[in-house]
Amino acid sequence: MSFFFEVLIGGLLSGVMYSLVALGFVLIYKASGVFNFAQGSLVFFAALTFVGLREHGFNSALALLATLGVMIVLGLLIERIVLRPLVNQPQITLFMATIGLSFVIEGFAQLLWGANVRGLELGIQDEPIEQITTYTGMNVSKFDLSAAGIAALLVTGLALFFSRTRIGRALRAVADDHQAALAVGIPLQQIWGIVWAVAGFVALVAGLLWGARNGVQFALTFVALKALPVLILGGFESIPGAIVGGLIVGASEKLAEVYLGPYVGGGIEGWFPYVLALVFLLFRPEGLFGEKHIDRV
Amino acid sequence: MATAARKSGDVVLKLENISLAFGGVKALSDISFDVREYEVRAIIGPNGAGKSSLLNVINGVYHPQQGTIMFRGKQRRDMDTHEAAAQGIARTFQNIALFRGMTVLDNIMTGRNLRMNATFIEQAIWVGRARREELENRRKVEEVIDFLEIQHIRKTPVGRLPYGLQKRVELARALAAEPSLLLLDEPMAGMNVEEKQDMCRFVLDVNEQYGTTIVLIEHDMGVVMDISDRVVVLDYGKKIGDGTPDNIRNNQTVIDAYLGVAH
Amino acid sequence: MKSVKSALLGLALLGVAASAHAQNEQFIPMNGYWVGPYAAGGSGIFGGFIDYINMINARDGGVGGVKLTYEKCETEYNNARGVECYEREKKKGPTGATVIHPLSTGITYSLIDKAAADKIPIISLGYGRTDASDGRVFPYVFPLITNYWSQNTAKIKFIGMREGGMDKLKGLTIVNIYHDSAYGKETIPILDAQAKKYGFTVKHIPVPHPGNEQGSQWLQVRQIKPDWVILRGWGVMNPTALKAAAKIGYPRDRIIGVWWSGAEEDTIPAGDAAKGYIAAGFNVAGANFPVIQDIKKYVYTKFKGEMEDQTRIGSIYYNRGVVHGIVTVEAIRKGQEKFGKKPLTGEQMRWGIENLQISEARLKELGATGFMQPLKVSCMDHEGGGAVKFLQWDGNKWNAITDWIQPDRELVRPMIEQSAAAYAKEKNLTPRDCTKEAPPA
Amino acid sequence: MLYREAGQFKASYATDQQIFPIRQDRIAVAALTALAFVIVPLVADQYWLSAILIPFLIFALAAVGLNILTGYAGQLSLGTAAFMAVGAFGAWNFVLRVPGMPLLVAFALGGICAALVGIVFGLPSLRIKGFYLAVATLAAQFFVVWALTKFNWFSNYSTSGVITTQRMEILGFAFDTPRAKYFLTLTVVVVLALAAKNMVRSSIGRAWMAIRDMDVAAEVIGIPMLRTKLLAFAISSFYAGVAGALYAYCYLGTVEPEGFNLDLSFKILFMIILGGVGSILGSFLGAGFIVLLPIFLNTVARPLENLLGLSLPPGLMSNLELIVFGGLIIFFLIVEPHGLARLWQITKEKLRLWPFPH
Repeated sequence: MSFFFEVLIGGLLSGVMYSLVALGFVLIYKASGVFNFAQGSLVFFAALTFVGLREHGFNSALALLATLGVMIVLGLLIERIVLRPLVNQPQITLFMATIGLSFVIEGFAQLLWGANVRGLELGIQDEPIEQITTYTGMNVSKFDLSAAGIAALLVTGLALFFSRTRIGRALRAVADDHQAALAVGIPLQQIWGIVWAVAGFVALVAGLLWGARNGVQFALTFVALKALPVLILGGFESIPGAIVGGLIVGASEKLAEVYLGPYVGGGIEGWFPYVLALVFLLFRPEGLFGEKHIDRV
Repeated sequence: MATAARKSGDVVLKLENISLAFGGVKALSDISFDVREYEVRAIIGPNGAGKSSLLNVINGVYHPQQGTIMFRGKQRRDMDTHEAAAQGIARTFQNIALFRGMTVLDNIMTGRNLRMNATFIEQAIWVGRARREELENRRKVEEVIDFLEIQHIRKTPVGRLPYGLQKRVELARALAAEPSLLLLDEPMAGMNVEEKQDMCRFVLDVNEQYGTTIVLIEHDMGVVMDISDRVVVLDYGKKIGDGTPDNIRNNQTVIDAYLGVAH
Repeated sequence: MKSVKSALLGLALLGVAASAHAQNEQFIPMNGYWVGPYAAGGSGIFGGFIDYINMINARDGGVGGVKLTYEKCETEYNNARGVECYEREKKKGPTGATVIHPLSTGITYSLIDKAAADKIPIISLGYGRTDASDGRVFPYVFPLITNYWSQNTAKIKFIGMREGGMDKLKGLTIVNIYHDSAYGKETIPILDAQAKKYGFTVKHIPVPHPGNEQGSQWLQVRQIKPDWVILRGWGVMNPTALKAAAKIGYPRDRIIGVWWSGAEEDTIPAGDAAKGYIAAGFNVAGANFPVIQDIKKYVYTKFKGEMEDQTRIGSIYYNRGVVHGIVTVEAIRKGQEKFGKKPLTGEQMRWGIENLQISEARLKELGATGFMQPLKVSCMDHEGGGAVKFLQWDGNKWNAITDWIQPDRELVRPMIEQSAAAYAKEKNLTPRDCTKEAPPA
Repeated sequence: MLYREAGQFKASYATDQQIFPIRQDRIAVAALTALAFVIVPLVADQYWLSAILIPFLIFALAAVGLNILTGYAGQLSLGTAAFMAVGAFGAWNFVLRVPGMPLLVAFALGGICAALVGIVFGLPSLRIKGFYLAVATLAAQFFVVWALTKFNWFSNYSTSGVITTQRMEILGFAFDTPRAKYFLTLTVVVVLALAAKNMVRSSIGRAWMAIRDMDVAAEVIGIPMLRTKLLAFAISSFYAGVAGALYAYCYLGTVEPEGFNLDLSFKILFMIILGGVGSILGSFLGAGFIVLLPIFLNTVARPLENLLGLSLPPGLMSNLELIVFGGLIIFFLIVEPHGLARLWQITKEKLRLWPFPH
């Protein structure tokens, strides 16, 4: 039984890592209806820039600040150069544009920093916490717990940002109804720029944590694929959905792999979350926290 | 108009005690009314009275929680869109529901889809039945196009048409199905006087030439009183009046409701 | 007709036509990958390869007076693009492309038929089709030096050595953590055969691509408590595995990786978690070999090096690229012995590779003693070596901890021949009779 | 003045409903077909045939398939490569396991296997729309590749899971040269593309577009939602499946499940977005663009690199290629979101008037 809980807890903690990536998607989709496939590339770019700057003699704090600046500028640029000219185009066109964007970012990142694979030490060891192991026999990683803490901080921060700041409130208004927001004089493009910058920041946090976990390398872009089932489960527009969806995906895929996998030859983690999400959608097409849309005719 | 002189037949559609709610919001409560063959039946009422919902119940887009629908002798809990179409119910929508990516001709041709039985394989090879059906139905569609006088825009994508013409194309699509019961949801909304006159003429022509029963939602009282045989009045999802135009004109509840809403 | 065609081609090929080829050149396409998830491996290996070629040109004026030329083509590790690159490059140079290194198992598979038809030999160093080691069925494919099955038997030997004898393997449990793909699955049958032979238990645990999340797999390992773990990873899967092993407290010096799991790129991202980890290799790391020094001297001092980041010179991947260079150049030398000092054709090159012998003495001349193993290729045996060295990561670099360990040929060879025979039957090929092949000149 | 339909009066509905109603179009299509069947095989060398034209045709076919589903029926799918994989492995197994199986029948059966898988993964489309559906189709993408890798039966127990296609023979004629393979591919693609064109101008095509443009209205007209959507999934997957079989047999010769990855699905989606959503012609234009662009960039980049000397960092050109590729996609989307087919249509409309301004 303790093994079951170990798998469950490990899964939940992995799920937090998925949620971190999913958050970036949600922010942008909520504000501008763009399904931003380049989020994975942004994660990669952020982590690579951070370690690249450190290699060039920046200390961690400075590198963090500088990377944050770069991500914000990048976010603003994307909004200005790619998305603004495409405003009012069908969603699929915007989606395609973000795939094109991911190529540009990936090429640019490697052009700038080279194809080297790098390590990233955040000073938190990815090792079991001994006390927990001795008392319960379960392994819980310090790193995973810290990541969960950071995710919690981030979500709280975002919640405060949305509810307490003027920009945040404007943003919510935009998310609810573009036209109405425009009508009451909220500058849409400015808001979109801010959202992209915030998404850049979220990408940086995800990039640092994932980079510390797997190394800073091109494969960081693949974390986006882990975030997609989270999005279906949680709904594209819901921040709590991203968190809860992440937890569900993380826990269920681990449990499935450990308990179901052996019967079918294993390796089912790759598709299991998608099938789970699919089945879930059959019962609730708008996701966990998504809003139900009634077709009016 | 000599509506009284026109023959109105047996009851073809009968709604009894229909109630419909979305979540907690009641859209229709306990509505009963009937439609006779060959008549023009109008539904009126202020905005949000549940008129469109009623049409949606009739052709199966919405499924009422209570009540029964009798159509052509068959009683049922609710309608199914496909069945409704197969039974000869066609309709137009308040906010034009044309297929914007398609041409006028293709839009109207979809109205005849139920009458085309060739399998997709025959259609892919474009032989025999598929080809014959395309031609036969095209002929029918051209009749409708002639009837509604929209020959000149046949090959135009509907998205490029002005509002009035779009409404007409939507009517054409409904007519192409050769319906026995036609549901029109504000066919004249947003039109200028001239366009309205045209539309009135088309509706009456349909009714007279093809013997099509018509259920119509309209805001323009003049039009309603002019062309309909009987009128149902809804307010806040309830039926507050039912009768001939003259009856309705003198119905105090209706007058109150209208005046109350208007001001 | 001809002019229409050349006009069409000219339009696309732009400058290529303009650069006329001098006649005394031999062309080697460099179809690799410098972008994408595997760019670190691609850029390292082709970096070493190209540097070696340039060094030979600069130091010796080519091979036997024939200058070696090359052109890069980006395959993105993608089969379709790999085929396009091959088709594009195969006619270049006075004798066409003379040998091809696809550096991708998938692309290798896609090229086997085409290359045989075009008479261009394929060298797949440490990847590709294992059963192509049977040269009778695959005359144009050379999985030189070692293949996956050979290295796997060497790994079991190594475990036996560590346990104090092959008889001690009995009763052990070994977990095989593999990339869930064609590449990853390839060693399952040989491991099963060995488990039967030596009496150990083997459990196969797949990791779905890309492998950036392995919590559940390593929890399974924790539950199984194996004596050894064999890691058959690729790309990001490797550091993630090491991190996950650290997370469950599994000792890293009991994890043995394949050579695609044993480069700096696989350990550095894992940080401290990689310390003690062991991997098989067919070349070693280090820049102190004379051959590497020559590259620095003749190439880098003239600012012509391929590596932007010169610290990577002497890394596992870079040195593997140099091995690519050495076998290619030595095969050209061999071919020239028979066909004269002129640009070889693909067919002649094939003969050169098939009769390639690199002795210990020759390695010394090349400045590569201990850098790689001696090689003896033949019509029967397109592998030519088979041994691996085990390397251990000390937190900073890879150190060799064993000498060359030979594979279990009695086990591997019949499996190769069986698999090759099945392929020949499926494709309706008649295997060559090796006794009738021309002997080495 | 050259491209004019003035003076071409349609005396009957039959002539008006021809596949290409304008005479110049008919001539152009006939000329193009003749060019593809006669001139190209004479002129093109092996490189053009086997590295460009064959993959172009195969990808175009897959794009036509995806366009039926996404462009006409409006169901966004990110799993095209999976259906190609099913087609490739299906056809291979039919040839392997059924003695005397004719090649073309095997291709068709491979396509039908893909269609069946497509129906299964199309079922959720009844409840799920838009991006939710798109992400859901990823389930097909990952599941199919997993299943083909996992169950060795599909690759006849080859240790690596890679399959090598059998010798191709139709009625005793061996298709083993690039030219012969080109003919085979071209024939299959032309026939299926014409069939697709016929379908989209028939009632089934109108039903698809109706569902795409306004599903409620379509239902009210009596278009059966379930059948129409599933038929779109089935036919689309059939096309992808046949394309997959051709990809294995006529192009690569050897395939592995991982070759049919998400990247390939995206690539085909790119083709229809850039070529034109809801246009058969656009599928071909898009396929040509996506196949040729990287090759063009590469062929331009490499000599440039040699010209500039080796002082450039080695990855530079590869990375620049990637940036330019992505950049051009964004550029095209911004300039013409409706794709190359729309650009072509606009050109035609201009040509109709040319040389007069109005």
